[in-house]
This record gives sequence, C-alpha cells and structure tokens, in this order.
Amino acid sequence: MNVPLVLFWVFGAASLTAGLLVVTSKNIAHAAFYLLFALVGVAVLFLLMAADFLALVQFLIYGGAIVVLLLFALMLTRIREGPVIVGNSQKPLAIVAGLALLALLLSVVFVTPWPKPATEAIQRIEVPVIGESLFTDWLFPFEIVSLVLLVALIGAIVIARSGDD
Amino acid sequence: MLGMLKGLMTTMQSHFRKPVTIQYPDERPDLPPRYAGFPGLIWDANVGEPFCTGCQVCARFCPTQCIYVTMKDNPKVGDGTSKRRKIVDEFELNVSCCTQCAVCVEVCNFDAIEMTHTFEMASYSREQVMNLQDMLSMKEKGGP
Amino acid sequence: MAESRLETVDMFINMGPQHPSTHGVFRMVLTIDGEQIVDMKPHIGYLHRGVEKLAEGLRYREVTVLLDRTDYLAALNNELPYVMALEKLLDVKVPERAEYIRVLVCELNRIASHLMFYGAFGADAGATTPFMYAFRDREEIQHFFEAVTGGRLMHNYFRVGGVRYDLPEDWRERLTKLIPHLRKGIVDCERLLSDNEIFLNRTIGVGQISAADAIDYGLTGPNLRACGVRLDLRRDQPYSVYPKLEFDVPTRSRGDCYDRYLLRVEEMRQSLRIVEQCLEQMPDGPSLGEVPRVIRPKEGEVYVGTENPRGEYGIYLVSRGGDYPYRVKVRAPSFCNLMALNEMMRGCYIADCVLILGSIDIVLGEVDR
Amino acid sequence: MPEWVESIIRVAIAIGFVLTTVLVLIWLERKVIGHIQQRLGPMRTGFHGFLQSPADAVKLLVKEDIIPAAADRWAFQLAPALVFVPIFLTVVSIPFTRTLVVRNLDLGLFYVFAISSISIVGIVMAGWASGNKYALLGSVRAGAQMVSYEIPLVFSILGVAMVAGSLNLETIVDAQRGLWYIVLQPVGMFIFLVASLAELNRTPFDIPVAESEVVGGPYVEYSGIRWGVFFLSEYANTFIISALAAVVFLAGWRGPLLPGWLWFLIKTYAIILIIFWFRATLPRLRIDQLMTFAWKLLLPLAFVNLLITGLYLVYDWPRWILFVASVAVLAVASRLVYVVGRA
Repeated sequence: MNVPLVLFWVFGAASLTAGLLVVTSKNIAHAAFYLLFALVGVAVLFLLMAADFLALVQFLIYGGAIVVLLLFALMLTRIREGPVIVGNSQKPLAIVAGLALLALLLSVVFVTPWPKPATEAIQRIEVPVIGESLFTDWLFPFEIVSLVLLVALIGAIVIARSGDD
Repeated sequence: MLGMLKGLMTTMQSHFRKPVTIQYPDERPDLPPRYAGFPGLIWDANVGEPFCTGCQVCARFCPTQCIYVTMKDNPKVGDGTSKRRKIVDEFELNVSCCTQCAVCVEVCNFDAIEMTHTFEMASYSREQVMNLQDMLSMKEKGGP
Repeated sequence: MAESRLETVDMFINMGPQHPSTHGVFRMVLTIDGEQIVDMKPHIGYLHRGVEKLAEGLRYREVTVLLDRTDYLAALNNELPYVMALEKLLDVKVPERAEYIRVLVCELNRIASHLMFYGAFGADAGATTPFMYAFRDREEIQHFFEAVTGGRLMHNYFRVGGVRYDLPEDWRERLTKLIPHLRKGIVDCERLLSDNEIFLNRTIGVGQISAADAIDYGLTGPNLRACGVRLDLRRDQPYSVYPKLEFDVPTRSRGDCYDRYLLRVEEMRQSLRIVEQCLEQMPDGPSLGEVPRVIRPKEGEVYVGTENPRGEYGIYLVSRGGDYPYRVKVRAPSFCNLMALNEMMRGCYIADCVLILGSIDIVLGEVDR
Repeated sequence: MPEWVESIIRVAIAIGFVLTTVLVLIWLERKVIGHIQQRLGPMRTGFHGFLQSPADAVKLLVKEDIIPAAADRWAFQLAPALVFVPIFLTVVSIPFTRTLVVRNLDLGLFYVFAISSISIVGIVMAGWASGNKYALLGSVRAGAQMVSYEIPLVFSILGVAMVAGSLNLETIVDAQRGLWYIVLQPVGMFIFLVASLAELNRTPFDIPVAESEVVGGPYVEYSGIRWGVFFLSEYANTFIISALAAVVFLAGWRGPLLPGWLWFLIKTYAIILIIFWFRATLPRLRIDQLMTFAWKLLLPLAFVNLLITGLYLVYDWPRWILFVASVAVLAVASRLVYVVGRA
C-alpha cells in the first residue's frame, strides 16, 4: 500500500459516491454540487496517472465552467412545481440504452491492452506532445469535433433566440 | 480612456494632498461662537444667581416640549441683594428630544438661556441624560 | 418551436426600505426578468412624521423647526417659502440686507445639497471617492453655516421679517476663503466623473424622460430642466433679491441621468456666481425688520413657491387668526419628482434603477413629511 | 525527512505568508483609499492603524455564526471552503524567487487558472444557498462574469506562453532575461489586468458584490468568520493574481541590485496598488456592458494578440516589430473601448 494507491482508492470511491449522489439527490442544485465533486475526483485520478494536463483541463472546463453553467441554467429557469412523474413511457428504452452503454464501456475496459502495473512506469506525457499529436495525427478528428461543437453552439443560440421575436 | 485617465490623475493628485479630517477626541473641532449645542442657563455673577426666573416661556414655546421649569420665591429678595422676586427652582432639559433649535433662546424675556457648545451627550444611563441641572453650563455674564 | 423556449419566471425583489441606495427608507417592489425590470411599484411612508399636522399645533415661529426637517439637505431653502408666506399674511417688510443674507445662505445650501447629490450619485454608480470629495467641500459650507446660523444641518435661521442673526463679523473672510475652495472642489468633482467613459456608458440614455412627459408628471427643478424646459422660479416668478442678481438657468436636452447630473454640476457653478454677487452687493442695514412681537396673522391663505434644489418647494399657509396656523401644506418637489419614477425605470436594468433613483435626487424626509 | 512532510511544511509556510499578506493588504487598501479621499484611514489600533486587520479578524472570529433559516445549510457551510481552498492551492506554484517556491510545476501557469476556476462554483453556491434573492442575483452575476472573463484571461497569457515556449513559471521568468514581457506583450498585460480585475470582482467590475445594487451579492447573508473567509480569499486572490502578473509580465524576481524576493514583492505591490487606485477612482460597469466588453472587445483583442505573436514566432521578426505592432493594437483598442461601449 503506497501513498498513490491509497489516494486512488480514496478519490475513486469519493467520485463514485458523488456520482451516485448526483443521480439520486432530490435537490437539483445539490446534484450539480455533487457533480463538481465527482468531476474533481476524476481530475485527481488523472493526476495520479501522471496526466496532469488532462487533470487541469478537467478542473478548468468541467469544474470551473460546466458546473457553473449548469447552476446558471438552474437559477435562471425556475421550473414550476408540476405533477410528480411516477412512470415514464421511455423507461424500457432507457434501460436498454443504459445496458448497451455499459456493455460498450465494459468491452472497452476488457479489450484494451492496458500496461501491466508495476511492469512499466507510467509515462508522463508532456504538453508539447499532446499539442503536436493533436495538430498532426489527430487533426481531422480534432477539426470535426470543433465543427460539431460550433454547430451545437450556433444551434443553441438559434433556439434561445427563436422565442424573442 | 482619456476620461478615465483624467479621473485617475485626479485621485492621484488628491492622494498627496493633506487629509482634511481631524482625529476627533484628540483634536477638537473648532466651534464658532454661534455654534448651537444644547441650551444652558446663564449665571448672573453680580448677584450670584441665574438670570432665569422660571417664567416658563421657553417651556411653552419649545417645539418638542423638552423643557421643564419650575419657579420659586427668591430667598435673596428679602435681604435686598436681588431684584428678582421669583427665581428658577428646577430646570430640566430632556436631551433625548431637544433638537437644538434655539427657539428657547429667542423667546426668553430675560436673556437667561443661551446655546452652549456642549454637543457630547453620550452617557451610559438614561438618568445621566435626563438630569441636567449640573450638566448645563451656568455661564457667567454681565460681571461688574 | 415556441414550446421549446426556456420558461423563465419573473422574480419579485424588494428593494428597500433597508437598502443602501434607496436614499433613506424608500421601498421599491421590482418585478424583474433576469436583470431587467418589468415593473416597479414604489412604496413610501416609512419616514412619515406628520410634519404638516404637527405644524398645526405649533406657534408660527416654531414651524420653521419642523420645515427644516422635511428636506434636511436644504433646510434653509425650506424655511424661505414659509417665512415669505407668513410675511405676506402679516404684511411685513423685509430689509434688503436680510434678503441678501437669505439668498446667500440659500444658494450655499443649494450647493451643499447638490454636492450631496453628486456624492450619492457617484456612490450609486459604484465609485467611492466622489462621496468623499463631495463631503470634503460640503463640510466647508457647513462650517460657514455653523458660524452664521449656529447649526450644521438644521438651522432654524429665517424669521418673519428677516433672519435671526446678522452675519458674523468675519463672514467676508470666511466667504472669500470658501468660494475658491468650492470652485476647486467642483473642478475636482467634474474631472473625476464627467468624462469618465464608464460613467458615460452607465448614465447616457438611462432613465430618459421627454419634456412633455416631465411636465405631465409635474416634475420641477433640475429634473425638469434636464429635459430642456427652462423653468426656474428664481427667474420666472422672481422673489427676494433674485431679480437683482445675474445668473443663468442651465438646461439640457436629453433628460437622462447624465443630463440631470451635469445640470446639477452646472447649477453649483451658477449658485457660486450668485454667492459671489451677494458678497459684493451686500448692503448695510438691519437684518431683521419691524416685526410685531406676537405673530398673529389675520385670516387668510397664501401660497408661496420657491426654487428648492430639488424643484418647487411650496408652502400653502392658511390662517384663521390666532397663534397657531390652521394649515401648513407643503408642496414637496421630491414627492412630485418621484411620480415619474416608474416611467423612467421600465425596461432598464437593476443597476440602472439605482442610478435613476439617485439621479432624481429625492429626500425621503420631504417625500413622506 | 520524507518528501511529503517537506511539501506540507512548504505549503504551510506559503499559506501562512499569504494569510499575513492579506492582513497587510486590507490595511494597505484602507490607508491608500483613505488618503486618496483625503482621509487618514484607520488610525487607532497600533501605529497608523497597523493592527486594524488583526483586530477585525478577532472580531470576526468571535462573532456569532448565523445561518439563515431559509438557507440550504449544507451548501451554505461548504461554500466558503470551496472558495478558500482552490485559491490557497494556487499559491503552490507561484515562484517568489527561484528557490522560494513550494513546487515548481511544469504547467504552473495553467495550474493557477485551472485550480482557481473552481472557486467560482463556491461563490455561486454561496449565493444560491443563502436563500436570498439579492444573493442569488449576485451569484448569477458572479457566475456570468467570471466564466466569461476567464476566457480572455487565459488567452491573454497564452501569448506569453508562446513567446517563452513554456508553461513553467520559472522558465518564463528566465526567458525574460534582459527584456520583460510587458514590452513584448503589452496587449496581453492589458487584457490580463482588466480580466483579472473582473475575476477578482474588483472595481470597476465589482458587479457581483455591488453594494449599491445587490448589497454585497453572494455574501449578503454571511457573517462572522464565514464571511471573513470569503474576504480572505478575495484578498489572497488579489495577491496571487498580482504576483502572477509580476512573474509573467514583469520578470518576477529579476532586477538589479536588490535581492530577488524584494524585487518580486515590489513588482507585486506595484500592481496591487494600481488595483487599489482603480478601486478608488472608477465607477462600476453595468452587467450587459461588462459582457459586451468581454466578448466584443477583450476576446477579439486577445485573438489579435495571439495572431501577431504567432506571426512573430513563425517569421522570426525582430522584437521591436512585435512591440510596435502590440502598441498599435493597444492604441486602436483604447479607441474601441469607447466605440464598443457606446454601442
């Protein structure tokens, strides 16, 4: 039991618990706060894997921006108290979709040839390497993703604006 | 940007000017002679008694009715030292409602009240504020 | 796609009576959509002391004490219409020196009041220093008042037929020192805010009201003149010695917060001009005319309106004989100016609403009386 | 001594230093603003009121801890910590001198922004949990403002990272041998200062806490030491941002004659004094003008800056061209402030 392993278990468990609380918590703002803890926990896990750039991005984008935006949306749109939804016709479909996602993720976990622990040290990836691979090997996917995000952004603006006239 | 710079220069200049505030209890404000603090009775040094005869004009004219005066026969009339037949017995000023308007000074027929320079009336108990006989200045006026 | 619009609910927010920038105990119930104001309902009366009713129980000479406390930032300006009304009822002549003293202290008080506006307006806009600059200069004026009237804020100085005391012996030295000080202070004030881009952005076009609307709502004083209506009772219904004095009545055209601000700064300059002329022209003579010892006016009623720093401050005085006034009605400019608030505020932001209220320059003591 | 014990001691010293600095800063600000307003500021406690801040701190500590009935207890109590912790974590990577640093991180620059961005959630949480409409308004304002200003803030400093070719703060300082980056990146410095004022909620961008509008914003319901923690974090953040600006644009500990830590402190305090000066002079912007300013002026300006810096790097221009181009951009921008603001 070395320090990183203890930290891994602590933060792993913490982010899992926080994640569970996100979906079970009744108060939607609380859910957003729990989400923050889940995301920060994941960031720490990244740190433990020596992916410090990724960890900081996780902090900045997910912790700082996404959660705030979520809270923002919550505060600006007060949903009037409606009838409590008990049953949902989409439930079976949701179960199927959830199971499918689980299966996909599990297959990824088991299929990927992870480096065996203790046999080789985890390689620290320098920022320039990330930058270079993003702009050479992965340029096309990178641009596609950017485009998709841009389209989503414009779409959101269009939808938000449509009611204004 | 220029307007903001102008403002910034102004504040920079005033930073180097002398502060205008005074450190109050250590430095005292310099009060002009007319400064109207709480009213007080004036002492007639020639006779050794206040000018006030307790006629109650001030009490009647006071807008906030904060003055309470009673009158008594002047013991000094008998031996001829004083011409005042009546003299003030009790003079009470309710400081908590006196507005320092100086109407009492104006209506007084004997010029027996004046506005003192007392303005510090903070105290720890109501009694100290209410009982003013000793807090009012009996300023000397009209000596020989 | 109409349903997909995010549903937002208007929020009610209660601004005041304990809010730092409602200038006293004013309360506004704002209906806001995000940061924008949909509707505003003013609530007044938190400072109601029943001044008008109290005045009915006081002798004539005591009433000025109460009137001091209506518009407490320009106390001397409130006493003026009352004593003028009383003089009309009593047919008392006021000596010229007394008139000059009245104008002198009134104009100084106008400057003090406008400085107060300047400071509070700056504070509303979020700047801290204007307030201190304004108080630095206002303090000097109050020192002068201390020497002249004995009071700093509440003076009880004007009397039927004149003023209570003549000016103190050293008034000329004090005033000649005071005037350049104020002139410099106004320059400081102007340099700090008038050209500041942030301030311009915050105030230009905010809380605009048209001249026609302003007249309909009964605005008077700087708020009206900022819309371009040249109405100043000192010039249009001359009283006291104002006809003998030279001053301009500045106006602005847009009628927004910035114009109201700039107009008041300009008015301070004009008032300073009047003060200077008073200093030069001050005649000798008594400061209190021939006044009956007992003030008991004949039956009758009279209305006198004068130009207060906030607009037309009028006193409607009814006498049924006897020692006590039958009715003292105050036409309070702040109260009337406040009526246009809703008109100015609709559709602006919360931050603007504070500024607009500040730019109207109300004094709650006078609104609620 | 194991490494982790040493790190803890280093962190403790750094945090202790920042806490003391905060007390000094609060006193300094009150003095400076006092003198600007021709007052004296605090004078009673100690020499020229020097002990005023400790006295205030003691007062806050012994004050009753009030949690409003309408508040969301859990979030209300957590929020101060969520603001405080990230800000004090950022101290870790600030190099006072080459040796006086808790930990020299490779991603030091990025680290500061990434970690401090978490504190926004704390402020929003505070406002939401107070159960007060003013606090809610304030926190919505804070969220909007800080999220939007983070973008120009990060982009402004990217130019420096490009010129220095590193995100390591020590390397950046070393790269400024001979020429400070304020010369090469004046636009970056300008945007950084402006955006960090907004990040810090200081005048003219103190919109979230504007006392004349939302009476203290997210902190309205807080009192006692919880409020003190917010206050502390705010000033600590002021210090850290100024220190960062000193390191990144003013070459940190580099300077002739005087020892490095002194140079560092002089530069940091110069920037802090400028921030105080602004606070004493400028009125506050309105929320929509603030957003316009960020998105329509600062962000494009940051992009232009990046573009020029990129061109400079790619085509290997001489340094003076970068300087002249930057100054020209700044001049155009200062004109645009007016035009954009008016729109």
